[in-house]
Amino acid sequence: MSSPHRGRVVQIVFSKDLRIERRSKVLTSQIMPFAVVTLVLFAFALDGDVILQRTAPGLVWLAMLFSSMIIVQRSFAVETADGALDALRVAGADMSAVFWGKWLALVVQLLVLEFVLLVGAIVMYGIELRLSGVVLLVTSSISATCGLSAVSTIYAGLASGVRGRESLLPLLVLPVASPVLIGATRAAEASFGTGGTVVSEGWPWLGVLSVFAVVFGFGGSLAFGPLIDD
Amino acid sequence: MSSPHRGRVVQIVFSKDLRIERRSKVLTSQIMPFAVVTLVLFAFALDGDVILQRTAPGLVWLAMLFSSMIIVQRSFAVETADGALDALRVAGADMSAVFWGKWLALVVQLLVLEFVLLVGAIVMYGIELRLSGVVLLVTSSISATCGLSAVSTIYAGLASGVRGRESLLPLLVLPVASPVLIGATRAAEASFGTGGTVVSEGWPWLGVLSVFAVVFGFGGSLAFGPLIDD
Amino acid sequence: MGESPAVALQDAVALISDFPALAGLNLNVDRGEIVMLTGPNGAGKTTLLRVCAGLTPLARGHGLVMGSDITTGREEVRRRVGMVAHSNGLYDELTVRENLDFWGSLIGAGDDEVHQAMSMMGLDGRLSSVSVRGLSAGQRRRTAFAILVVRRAGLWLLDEPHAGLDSSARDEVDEILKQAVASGATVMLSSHELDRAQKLATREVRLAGGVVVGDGQ
Amino acid sequence: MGESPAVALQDAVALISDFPALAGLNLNVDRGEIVMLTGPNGAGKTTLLRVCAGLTPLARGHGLVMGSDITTGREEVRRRVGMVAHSNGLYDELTVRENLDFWGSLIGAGDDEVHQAMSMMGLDGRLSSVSVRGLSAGQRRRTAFAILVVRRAGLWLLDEPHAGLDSSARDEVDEILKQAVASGATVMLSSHELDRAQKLATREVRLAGGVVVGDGQ
Amino acid sequence: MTIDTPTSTTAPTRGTSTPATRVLGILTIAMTLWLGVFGLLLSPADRDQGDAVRIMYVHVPSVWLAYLAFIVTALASGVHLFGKRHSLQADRVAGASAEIGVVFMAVTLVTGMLWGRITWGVYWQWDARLTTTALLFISYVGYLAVRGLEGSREQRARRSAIVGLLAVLEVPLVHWSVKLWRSLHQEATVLGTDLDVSLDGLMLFSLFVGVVAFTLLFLWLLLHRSRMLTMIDISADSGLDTALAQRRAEGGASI
Ligand code: HEM
Ligand SMILES: Nc1ncnc2c1ncn2[C@@H]1O[C@H](COP(=O)(O)OP(=O)(O)OP(=O)(O)O)[C@@H](O)[C@H]1O
Ligand SMILES: Nc1ncnc2c1ncn2[C@@H]1O[C@H](COP(=O)(O)OP(=O)(O)OP(=O)(O)O)[C@@H](O)[C@H]1O
Ligand SMILES: [Mg+2]
Ligand SMILES: [Mg+2]
Repeated sequence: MSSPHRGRVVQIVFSKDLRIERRSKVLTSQIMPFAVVTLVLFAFALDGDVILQRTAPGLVWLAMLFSSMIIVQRSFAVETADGALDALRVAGADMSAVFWGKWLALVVQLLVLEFVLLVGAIVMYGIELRLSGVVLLVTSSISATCGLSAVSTIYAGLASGVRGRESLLPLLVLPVASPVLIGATRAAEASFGTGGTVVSEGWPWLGVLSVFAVVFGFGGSLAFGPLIDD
Repeated sequence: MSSPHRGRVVQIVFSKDLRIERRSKVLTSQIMPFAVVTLVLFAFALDGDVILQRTAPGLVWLAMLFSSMIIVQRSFAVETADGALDALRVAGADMSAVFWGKWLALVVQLLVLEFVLLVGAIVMYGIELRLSGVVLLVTSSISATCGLSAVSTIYAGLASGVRGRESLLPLLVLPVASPVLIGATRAAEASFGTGGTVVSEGWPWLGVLSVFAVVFGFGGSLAFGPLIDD
Repeated sequence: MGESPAVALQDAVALISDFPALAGLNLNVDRGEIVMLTGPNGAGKTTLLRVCAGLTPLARGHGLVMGSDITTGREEVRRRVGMVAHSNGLYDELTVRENLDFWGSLIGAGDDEVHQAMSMMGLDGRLSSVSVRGLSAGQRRRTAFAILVVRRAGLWLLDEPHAGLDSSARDEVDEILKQAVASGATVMLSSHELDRAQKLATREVRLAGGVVVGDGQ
Repeated sequence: MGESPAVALQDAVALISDFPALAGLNLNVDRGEIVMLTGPNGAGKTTLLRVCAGLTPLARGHGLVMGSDITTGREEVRRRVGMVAHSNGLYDELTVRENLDFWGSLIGAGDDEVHQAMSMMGLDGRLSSVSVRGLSAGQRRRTAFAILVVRRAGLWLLDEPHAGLDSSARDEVDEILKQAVASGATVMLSSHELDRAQKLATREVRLAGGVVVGDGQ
Repeated sequence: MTIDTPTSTTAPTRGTSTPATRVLGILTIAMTLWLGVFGLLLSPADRDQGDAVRIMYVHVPSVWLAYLAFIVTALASGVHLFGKRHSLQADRVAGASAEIGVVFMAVTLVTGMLWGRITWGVYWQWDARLTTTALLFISYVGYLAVRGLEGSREQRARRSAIVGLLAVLEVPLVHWSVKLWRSLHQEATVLGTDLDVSLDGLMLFSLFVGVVAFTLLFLWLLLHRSRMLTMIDISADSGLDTALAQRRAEGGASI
């Protein structure tokens, strides 16, 4: 029997990850309440003055960073729990396809979370959104998510390998991920008009985020095999 | 052979947990960098204006809440990984002693983290601390940490084991823990003199926090056995 | 004999997330027996052992273990039983020695007992300071057994005790069990290695579909 | 025969976090053999099997598996081997059927092959829709085997294949292995159940301390 | 596993209603109508709130009944946990009461938000009471989730009883949140509007009617729901019987 072509493998891994998520409901019943309650608590800690709107974008993206780490760690814990990762290696699965599959699953989950967080923030913090801002917000969020997912997936790939490594990784990854955060935050601020910013200020950031996403996306798909396969 | 008295069990469990932490270094090399980077990123997101000092206490305690969740989940993952929790039950270990042991280990780890975070915030956000505030800060932080740890440990106990439970942990902990978060934040604000608050305003919060800690501490040591042991 | 049986289960029903792993099982085990549980995969052996250890509650029926009710008197039951399950209950981050010290001190065992148990299972020397994560499958199993030996239980519950152990360790385990029984303990073990277990056991109980379907010497 | 040996290791040294689990091991396995690996716990059997699967790299020495170098030609090696390790490589959250479908489609196997493998291991019927977490130890093992069967490998690497399986499943597995060899495959299995494995194997290789200490029919 | 003393009325064949509950139901409906009359027609509009004040007749009783429901849950949980028999009936009462409480709490939130939109101009604002209320609501959603976990009935009962006893501690927190934060927090909380409803006699009476109506409603629901839960458990038992038969059958032709 011939092993299936790459696209198929991506799709197999992707749907497997999403199915597992549907079963274990980590996102919907663990991370989301977590994120939402964070918004609530934060709102309360700074009870409803202007600060809230200033900080909203930063908060949302901080929550995104945490969540992406948790989700991706879980998505690799599932692989290592019963030695499935070794099985994948022995099965000779195309690792860069596996990377894209897991990446895609992560992107989807993060986008769902993001939608909830943004809506939550807009409603709870009383942010009014300018139509002109929406486009920027959506595009920048998506490309930021792609970049973040790529970094996280690489990170988790590394961490899932030899023990002891993982202790290093947050140190390596977080500095790398923070540009995404800052970029996404700035873009969101621009689209919200936070602190009198205008939408046009946001577009350059979108560029940065896209470049970042592309670089780490393809970097990841190349690096992933070697990483997993020490 | 006679099973050892409760105090001894507490000490055994406590030192076991800390030793495992020393080996796996989850706190020092995974959570701390995270927490610190959070502070940095926020400093970026609201590039160093006065808002920063307003938000600092809230931020620190939000980070604490996240971290306590991660640490406690890990500390129970260690128990369930190879069925050690079942072994503890079969060994007839005094569960309330186990609770205190794990609680204590969590408190110690959180206090370390807290120290780092507070120092970090004070340095990075340029908060100047009044001597009179220090006492309040320290006492309130400690009692808040005790309360937070108690709540987290109780519900992590409930969440350990059977599938689906773990996804509940934040949902259960966060609402209950939020008074701690709020109280600690307010106390910290008072001791920092954030927004022109005076230290005296902080003391009542210390009261609230202490009551909370005591209630959940003893509630936990009673509830833990039945929770673990079903 | 006058004293209560080691295990007495009546119409025991145990659910694992709504599935009746035990479906109204009846079993009596006298003190001093070595009962081997056999039966196809999924018959309910593990569940039965967990029930006897008070780990899995009964949904219906009654059970006495070492004279105390497994529903109401869990604490007493636990004080009397020791178990080696499919999982070994070890802390990966700790060394073999540290694991034994932990469990030993929890039970209140002395240092010498711990050391004796370790040498029994061939864990002294190099291995004692290896972190459990580094151990081979069989070495993990040996460690679990060393802990069990320290436990000095009245009722020994063993889930496939021989699995993963090499022949010398198997003989050692059998020896330990014989000694334990000689000193008044009772043993229940599940096994798929019939001929080996048969040499050891005084009685064979066959499970299938969550009930006893065969019982003989 | 003219074709390259299934396995050819020279002075193989494999480290597990600095410990030489294999310490300069030499081994040649011809196609069509059923080699059983024996030896005390910690001898290096699992490590050897992992090396042959290209999972554990060689720190020193050379190795050919199914004609390709295990250091440089990992991809080719993996295309030819199938393995059942101590761990089963299953996803707890998925059902038996879903697990088989996943691995099946990853390998490019057809639906019928999957179904056939499941019925071989007695996993059709009720179990097929049970989530793997709910399975008993042996049922998990059966699932792992079903996946291996679908794999149709040229070299089968089995780490204690019989452990946890009930007698009927053991016979089934032996049957499957015999057929595989008949159709040109090679089998390496580690085992502590000597007499059972001996019935099956054409050759017994004894390891100790990370090297071969005995080799015979 | 035995359903302890299910009353004859809880036999699955019969409904969950008894003459008593029917009377109760009729009373409830009557009081609710009466509340409508007083709340919407007879009671005057508020000086500065206008007709919006009428929301109060639903808003306030629903909160108080939610409180009551959660307290009942806690008490029943205590009975189960510390009682000799570890009564499962008590557990079912706890569960039923919590479910009703969550509904009432939701009503409070919705009515409150509507009222807020009218009087404050915004649906939500971050003062002590609103925040704590939201958190209280979340906690009991969590409680219900714990009840939904897999495991035997005893497990379910024990777990949820503990959660129920811990969660009820938040009720006083909500109730005194205003005072707490007034006294503790430097900035005056925005809750002014929340309280300066000057209640004249008729308003007060309408509110009273509301409370009575909601109390009756609560009792009525509680009786039905807890009997409902009993019946569910009973039918689950009969389901188990068939499952047991199948399982034993495996013995014959087992895998
Ligand atoms: C989302 C918005 C709101 C929520 C969540 C909410 C929640 C509550 C709660 C929990 C109580 C019970 C207090 C206690 O006795 O423990 C309460 C009482 C009350 N609320 Fe609201 N409320 C909201 C909006 C409003 C608004 C907009 C008004 C009127 C302007 C209002 C007027 C009252 C009054 C008059 C009471 C009874 C007096 C008292 O006990 O304080 N509420 N509300
Ligand atoms: N969630 C579930 N859904 C369906 N069946 C389940 C579930 N959980 C457990 N089971 C069944 O309960 C039984 C558990 O049996 P148990 O683990 O005691 O078997 P065993 O005799 O130990 O088998 P083995 O010899 O393989 O260890 C298995 O048949 C398993 O399929
Ligand atoms: N970090 C480590 N430190 C010390 N020794 C280690 C470490 N990691 C692995 N080892 C040793 O390497 C060997 C691994 O051998 P392996 O797992 O191949 O044994 P095996 O023959 O499969 O044994 P078994 O029959 O018990 O499965 C063991 O002796 C183990 O003690
Ligand atoms: Mg079993
Ligand atoms: Mg091995």
